[in-house]
Amino acid sequence: MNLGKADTHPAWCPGCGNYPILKTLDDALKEADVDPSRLVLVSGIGQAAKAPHYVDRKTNIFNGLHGRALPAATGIKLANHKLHVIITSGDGDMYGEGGNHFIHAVRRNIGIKCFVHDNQVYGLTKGQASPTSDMGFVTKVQLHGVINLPMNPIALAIVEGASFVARSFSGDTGHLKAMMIAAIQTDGFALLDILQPCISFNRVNTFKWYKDRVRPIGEGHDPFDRDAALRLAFKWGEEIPIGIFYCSGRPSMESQIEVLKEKSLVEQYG
Amino acid sequence: MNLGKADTHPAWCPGCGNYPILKTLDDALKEADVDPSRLVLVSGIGQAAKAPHYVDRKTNIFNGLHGRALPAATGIKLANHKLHVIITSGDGDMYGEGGNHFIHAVRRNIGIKCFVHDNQVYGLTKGQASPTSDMGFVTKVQLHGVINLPMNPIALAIVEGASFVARSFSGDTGHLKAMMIAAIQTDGFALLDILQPCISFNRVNTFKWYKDRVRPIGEGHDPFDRDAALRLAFKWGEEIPIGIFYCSGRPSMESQIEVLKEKSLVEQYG
Amino acid sequence: MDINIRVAGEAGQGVASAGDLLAQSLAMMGLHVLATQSYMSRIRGGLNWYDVRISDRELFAGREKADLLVALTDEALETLRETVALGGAILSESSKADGTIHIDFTQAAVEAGGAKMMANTVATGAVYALLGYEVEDLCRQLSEVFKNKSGDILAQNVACARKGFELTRAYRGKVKGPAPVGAPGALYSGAESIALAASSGGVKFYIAYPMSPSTATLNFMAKASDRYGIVVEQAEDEIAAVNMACGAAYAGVPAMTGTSGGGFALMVEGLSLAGITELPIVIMVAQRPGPATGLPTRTAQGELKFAISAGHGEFARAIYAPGSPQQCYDLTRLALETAHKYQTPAIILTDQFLQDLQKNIPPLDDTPRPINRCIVTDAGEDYARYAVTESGISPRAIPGGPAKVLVDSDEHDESGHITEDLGIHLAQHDKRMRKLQGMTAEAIGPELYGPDSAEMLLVCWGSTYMPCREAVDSLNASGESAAMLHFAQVWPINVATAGQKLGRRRRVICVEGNATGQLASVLRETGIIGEVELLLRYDGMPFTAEYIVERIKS
Amino acid sequence: MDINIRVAGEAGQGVASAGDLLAQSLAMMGLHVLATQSYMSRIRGGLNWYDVRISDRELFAGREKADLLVALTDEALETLRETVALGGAILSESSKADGTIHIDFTQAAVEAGGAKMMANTVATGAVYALLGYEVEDLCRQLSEVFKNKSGDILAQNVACARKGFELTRAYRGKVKGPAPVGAPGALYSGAESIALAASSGGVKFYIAYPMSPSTATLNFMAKASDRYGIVVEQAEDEIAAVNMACGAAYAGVPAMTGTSGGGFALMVEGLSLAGITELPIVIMVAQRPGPATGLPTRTAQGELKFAISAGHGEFARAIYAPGSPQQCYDLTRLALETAHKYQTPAIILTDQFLQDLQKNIPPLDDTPRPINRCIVTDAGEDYARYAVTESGISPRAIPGGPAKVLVDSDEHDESGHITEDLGIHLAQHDKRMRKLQGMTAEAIGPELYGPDSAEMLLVCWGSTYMPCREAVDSLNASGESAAMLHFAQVWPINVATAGQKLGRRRRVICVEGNATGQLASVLRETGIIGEVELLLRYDGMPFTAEYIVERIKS
Ligand SMILES: Cc1ncc(C[n+]2csc(CCOP(=O)(O)OP(=O)(O)O)c2C)c(N)n1
Ligand SMILES: Cc1ncc(C[n+]2csc(CCOP(=O)(O)OP(=O)(O)O)c2C)c(N)n1
Ligand code: SF4
Ligand code: SF4
Ligand SMILES: [Mg+2]
Ligand SMILES: [Mg+2]
Repeated sequence: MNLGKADTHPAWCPGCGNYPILKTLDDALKEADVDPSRLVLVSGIGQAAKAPHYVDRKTNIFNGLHGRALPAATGIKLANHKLHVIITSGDGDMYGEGGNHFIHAVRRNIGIKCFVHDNQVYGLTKGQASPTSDMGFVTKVQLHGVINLPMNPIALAIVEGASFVARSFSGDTGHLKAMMIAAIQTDGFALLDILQPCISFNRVNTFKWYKDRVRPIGEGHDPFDRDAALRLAFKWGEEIPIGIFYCSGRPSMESQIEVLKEKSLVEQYG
Repeated sequence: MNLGKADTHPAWCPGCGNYPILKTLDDALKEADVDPSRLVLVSGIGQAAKAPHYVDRKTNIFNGLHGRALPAATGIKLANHKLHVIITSGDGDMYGEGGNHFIHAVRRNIGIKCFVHDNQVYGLTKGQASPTSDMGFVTKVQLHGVINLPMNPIALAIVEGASFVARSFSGDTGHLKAMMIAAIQTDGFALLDILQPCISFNRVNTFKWYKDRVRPIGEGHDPFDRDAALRLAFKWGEEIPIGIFYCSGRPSMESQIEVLKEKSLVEQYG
Repeated sequence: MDINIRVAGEAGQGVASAGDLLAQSLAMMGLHVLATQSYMSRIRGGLNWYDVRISDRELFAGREKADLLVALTDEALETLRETVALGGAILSESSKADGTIHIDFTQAAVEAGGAKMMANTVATGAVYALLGYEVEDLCRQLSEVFKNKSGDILAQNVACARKGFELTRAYRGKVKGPAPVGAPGALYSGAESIALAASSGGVKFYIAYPMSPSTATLNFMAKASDRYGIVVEQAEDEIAAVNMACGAAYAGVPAMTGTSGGGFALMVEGLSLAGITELPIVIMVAQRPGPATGLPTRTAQGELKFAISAGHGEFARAIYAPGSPQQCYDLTRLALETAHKYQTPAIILTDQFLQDLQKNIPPLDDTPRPINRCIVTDAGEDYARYAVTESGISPRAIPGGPAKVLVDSDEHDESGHITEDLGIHLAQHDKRMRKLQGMTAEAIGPELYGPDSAEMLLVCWGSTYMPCREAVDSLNASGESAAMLHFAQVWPINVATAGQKLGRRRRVICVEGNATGQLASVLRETGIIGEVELLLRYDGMPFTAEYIVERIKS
Repeated sequence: MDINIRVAGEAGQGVASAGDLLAQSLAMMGLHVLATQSYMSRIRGGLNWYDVRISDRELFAGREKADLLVALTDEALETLRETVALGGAILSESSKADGTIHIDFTQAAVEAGGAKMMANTVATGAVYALLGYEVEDLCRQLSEVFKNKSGDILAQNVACARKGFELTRAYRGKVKGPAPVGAPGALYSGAESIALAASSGGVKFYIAYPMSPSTATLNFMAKASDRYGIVVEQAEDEIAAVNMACGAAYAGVPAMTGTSGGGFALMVEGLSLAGITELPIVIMVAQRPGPATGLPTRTAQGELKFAISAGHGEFARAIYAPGSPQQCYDLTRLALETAHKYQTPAIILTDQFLQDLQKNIPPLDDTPRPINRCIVTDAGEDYARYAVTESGISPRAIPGGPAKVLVDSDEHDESGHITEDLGIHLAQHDKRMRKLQGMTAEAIGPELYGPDSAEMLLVCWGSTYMPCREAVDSLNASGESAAMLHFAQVWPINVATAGQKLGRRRRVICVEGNATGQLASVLRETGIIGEVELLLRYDGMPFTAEYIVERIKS
């Protein structure tokens, strides 16, 4: 049965926070002058994970398994570290199913830019709690509300030494674009956690909820100060900081591998 | 071929740091008056993971898959939360293969006591780097030395909100026993990372290396102060703090589940 | 008499609630109802549809064609118009299309004083008019559905239903529905039937990671959790789920998990764990088309051979493949019982078609009737978990009492302690494998439907039961001589019983929802059949009787 | 002439280095050598042994019995004494045992000016004396082994070897070794042969998580990495490993991973990913006894059916099962080629026995000879990754050039974009499955060894090649009429070719290292054989010719 051709037109709900993220990604890639031929967009499975199919300028895509965007991206980056490798995926994908890869990609500090559309819910599977869901969040599975402490991916990325750790908000595209470009320009692993309203399944953390709370991190913050970064990372509630929390200054994994000093593996083939 | 009966006699190398940990576990269980009938020792696979077979007083054992001690223990604890559930396993088991479960068990704050024999190496598989291996550590696989930042399990457990986060050393059995008992008496998730020399495969972090460095955390430290705990958690090198880093004061998962308010699931059966 | 109503529109337009409302109200009236769902992997937009088939005799499957199409969008109309049967009618929101009955559902909803999104209720009213039924029957069901909502919402919906009915009065009875026959009033989906058997059967721990089409069962388990005293937890991943299930089973409560192919792939190491530690866990695998993510919301029967061979090393497992909601209930209970009797994993193979399918059947027993866990309670200090026995089944104690219970994923001796002794390994391995003898002897044989003497035999498993059964009736009605052999248990297979029922036929056709004929392979492997014809469908849609009959005749 | 030397002692005593030293020096002398290892899952203590079998004709397998046992501990003596062949000799550290040649290896080492742990070198000197060889040949090999160590270490070892030789001079030639015949000088293990084929064949990315008995290959790859320019990385888990391999393959370099059954279980979802994204990855699965952790350091052939059916959904894969180090080399290269030609995963099934086994063969080619990746380099902007073709193979480009390469674990259209269109799904699914036709046509047929007309046929796969081959020789020598049919490729199977070689035999016996006869099942399923005899061994030890012959005759 012909149910319409391939989906290069977003299959997202009207009003979803993924739209401005997609648009901003397009803009950031252009502004950072990323050649689509030398870019691979990697994702797992989920609503956010469909984003690579929708970008403006056709590029390379690896839309892998749920939770496995990071290892796929790692393989790509190690095989051809001269490519830009950007992940755009969901919170469940990255912090739930993919949690172990997240820890270890950060430790490796591999030069992957990881944009997490954090809607604090599992969108595609219709609204279960995600690792970042707030306590008390009620779903069809968590009937009495979530009792786990929400995962703190920002703090985790800081303590395990990522090159770049930031948060932004889909509702502030100017800020978001700046963060994306800064991440793209980082050597090493970059985490950009993006607050993203899900209008269908998250009736708590709405656009307004985020809008009322997000506060750009002040000029005074030194992102090389880990202690300060961590203190900021625990702010969640009436005020939610957005901006660059932390920069570790560590060299990227690929820059430390002898075999990759001159040419990429792909260039060395044959 | 008869290669000897079941191994209830330790199959560890003479001089291995696992011996004092085992002995101290025996002592701590006695001193904390843990009834072996109401105890389950859980482990994964590795040298450390064999420990449950060797304890002094026969008890219940679930020696599961490599990396999966935590989910098995979680299932046990939720099915019968009136049992003591103690994990005794290795660093590779808990932080490598089992990393995702570690994050989420901490978030759940389920009442499992997790004793990690941290020898900074994969012992049973003959000496590859583990997630906690120091940078530069040379092995048959990491021929040019480890380039990843060692994982910081203490910091991870702190930022994700464990009830109890501590470190001890197999060479200081008095300290170790105190930590074990404190962990056992905690409500909620307890991480006890135990520095353990591996005489066969870790020629860097030897008994002497640890002995020269470990320093009990001072009286002045307030384990409810997360910032202070984190500052301590990053001390590694000339001085390595041992003791209780952090207590979150969060209630355990099982205490928050309505169905478990009165009886355990097992008691409710039938 | 047999009418198929197809409600179609975008995700988020209330296709499913309109379908549910129709299915429930028509069932309540005493009609035989069979409802199936087709939807895309998205939350809004796209094209979903919901078929409600009604009849005065029992129904088993869906149909390719619709007698009445309700198109809530232009796309629905364009794509599905060709599926309308000769003499059928189309109710359409679009005014542009010829040959359809045009109703502006949305406008009508507003005119009736309701919200725009009540357009779907307007549509149900119109359907009632076309079928020639009384709108009061629909309104009664609305009262049921909205009984916990504010009175306003109910009143608005009733007004919308009436409005739809009024607007279509001119076409009253155009697609005449069958007369009610007092069919049983309760609709059950496969997903719910499994959850009902699990919760009433004593599952105390249900652990899963969301994955279509298994999630519906997870939702039902959550809903049942307070009543039955079940801990329902969302795992961080499927590996955690299966290992938690093992832990809970060890501690003494029936434990279950549910997933789809991709999640099951991640559970395979844990399956082996249950095999060697001899723990009774039940895994529901709700199939969908692969490989990998494939088509997440469609149906398939692609995991038979995978389920049979999944896991490293060799161990006993039982695999059930229910063919209807009733079988979902019965076999889930049996899976729990077999897992506990034999202390080994059991798998339930279902699929999207059966998970979502609803059928009215006599009420399933929801009273708590916990299965026998087959545990010993009098074991003492000298207890050995893995005592070598002739049946392969060792007396099983649970921790907490005087008997210490030791289990190990390494090879172990009778006490459960790790061993590297090769003689002990052999004894334990043989002990574990011996369970297969009892399991095979007890395996439920395939069900033969249709005349014993039939020349043509449709061999199938799992959800294909329903369309095959209807195909057999239809073939026989058209003068063929056909029967069906359905395997509700696909592993282990009792070769003797199965072979006997197979008999000697002129044509043997395996009807399966995969591209390679997996049951045919398994039956060949076990020596039951040789070469057979394959009738395979793997486009993501479920079989229907029409589809099978047409393929057989062409 | 055929002598089996068994060196046994605790882990950590240098059993393996003594064995290696003997194997290498005896091979260097021009003897045919076959070395196998048996060890426990511990680093110190327990009981390990190392067999070095030597002969003046080519050897293929180990032997149950030893002609010369070197017992470094009492336990070794007690346990293995019964394995000494009639007329054999025992060299023993223990003075308590009768009927053995007692040497205090440790004391002798110290007396010779060496360290205590050089006891094993003393033992090798004694072995040389008993075999009637010259100690100089042993010393030459010592110079080779210790060439990078300080001169002292070498001198001490040489002194120890001489000391052992001297102390046993009285027994010179008691277990007379065969005369050298100029056998090829290079010893290769299965593990190394696979690594050599992989590194010379162009694998640029080897990713693994340590797991016995696959780790030896990982170590060899690490060793080869600088020379060949390979990134060898340790993954955080096996799921990461397989997904990283997919990523690297996508980016354009041959990528490989290695594991054992438990790790493979975790890779199964990723296997499906490679199936639908059509990525050429190679997975080495080194089998050991399961289920679950089982016996980590023993051997088994338990993963055949699992490997064939692993993964949800249906897709093409090639599975090779080498039977010797030479086949390890050849088939690893072929696995890489097939994976790339057909853009689909290939699996190499090996096992502990073959991983550790060493045999001297003509030198394997270690010059870099990268395989053809079968990529297109002229694709432009309009490139579509999944163009539908008759062969099922779509032209494959890699990212970095003008052609954009889109891959998706969801069903996708020709361009690689996600789709839910059922027609496109069918076209893509059929395209992927069509590859199996070419793969089947090209599949290497089973090798028939022995007379064409043999009445008895031993059917086997993988490492059982070697003992079966010897068993055939031995059976024929004893007046039977036997041949062997060995499957080096176990999936897909070319039914016609295989059936032809099978012919009509009086007795067909499947010889397999598992408890259920998995190859027999597969051959039944594919219609090649019917009921056959099974000769199974699953105690964790490898087959030997003696074992097979004895079981056949009894
Ligand atoms: C192994 C596996 N488990 C489960 C799923 C089902 N699944 C698909 S998307 C998803 C969650 C998506 O949540 P998130 O990553 O937060 O993305 P969102 O839809 O919210 O953008 C799940 C559980 C799957 N595809 N594969
Ligand atoms: C799925 C799986 N992968 C790999 C292994 C092999 N394995 C056994 S123990 C081990 C590492 C053990 O390291 P650690 O947990 O640090 O324990 P240690 O031996 O150092 O005490 C590994 C990789 C396994 N058993 N299962
Ligand atoms: S379900 Fe939520 S995340 Fe998904 S498209 Fe809709 S609004 Fe966006
Ligand atoms: S290898 Fe290391 S960890 Fe294992 S027993 Fe020996 S010393 Fe202990
Ligand atoms: Mg999300
Ligand atoms: Mg360790």
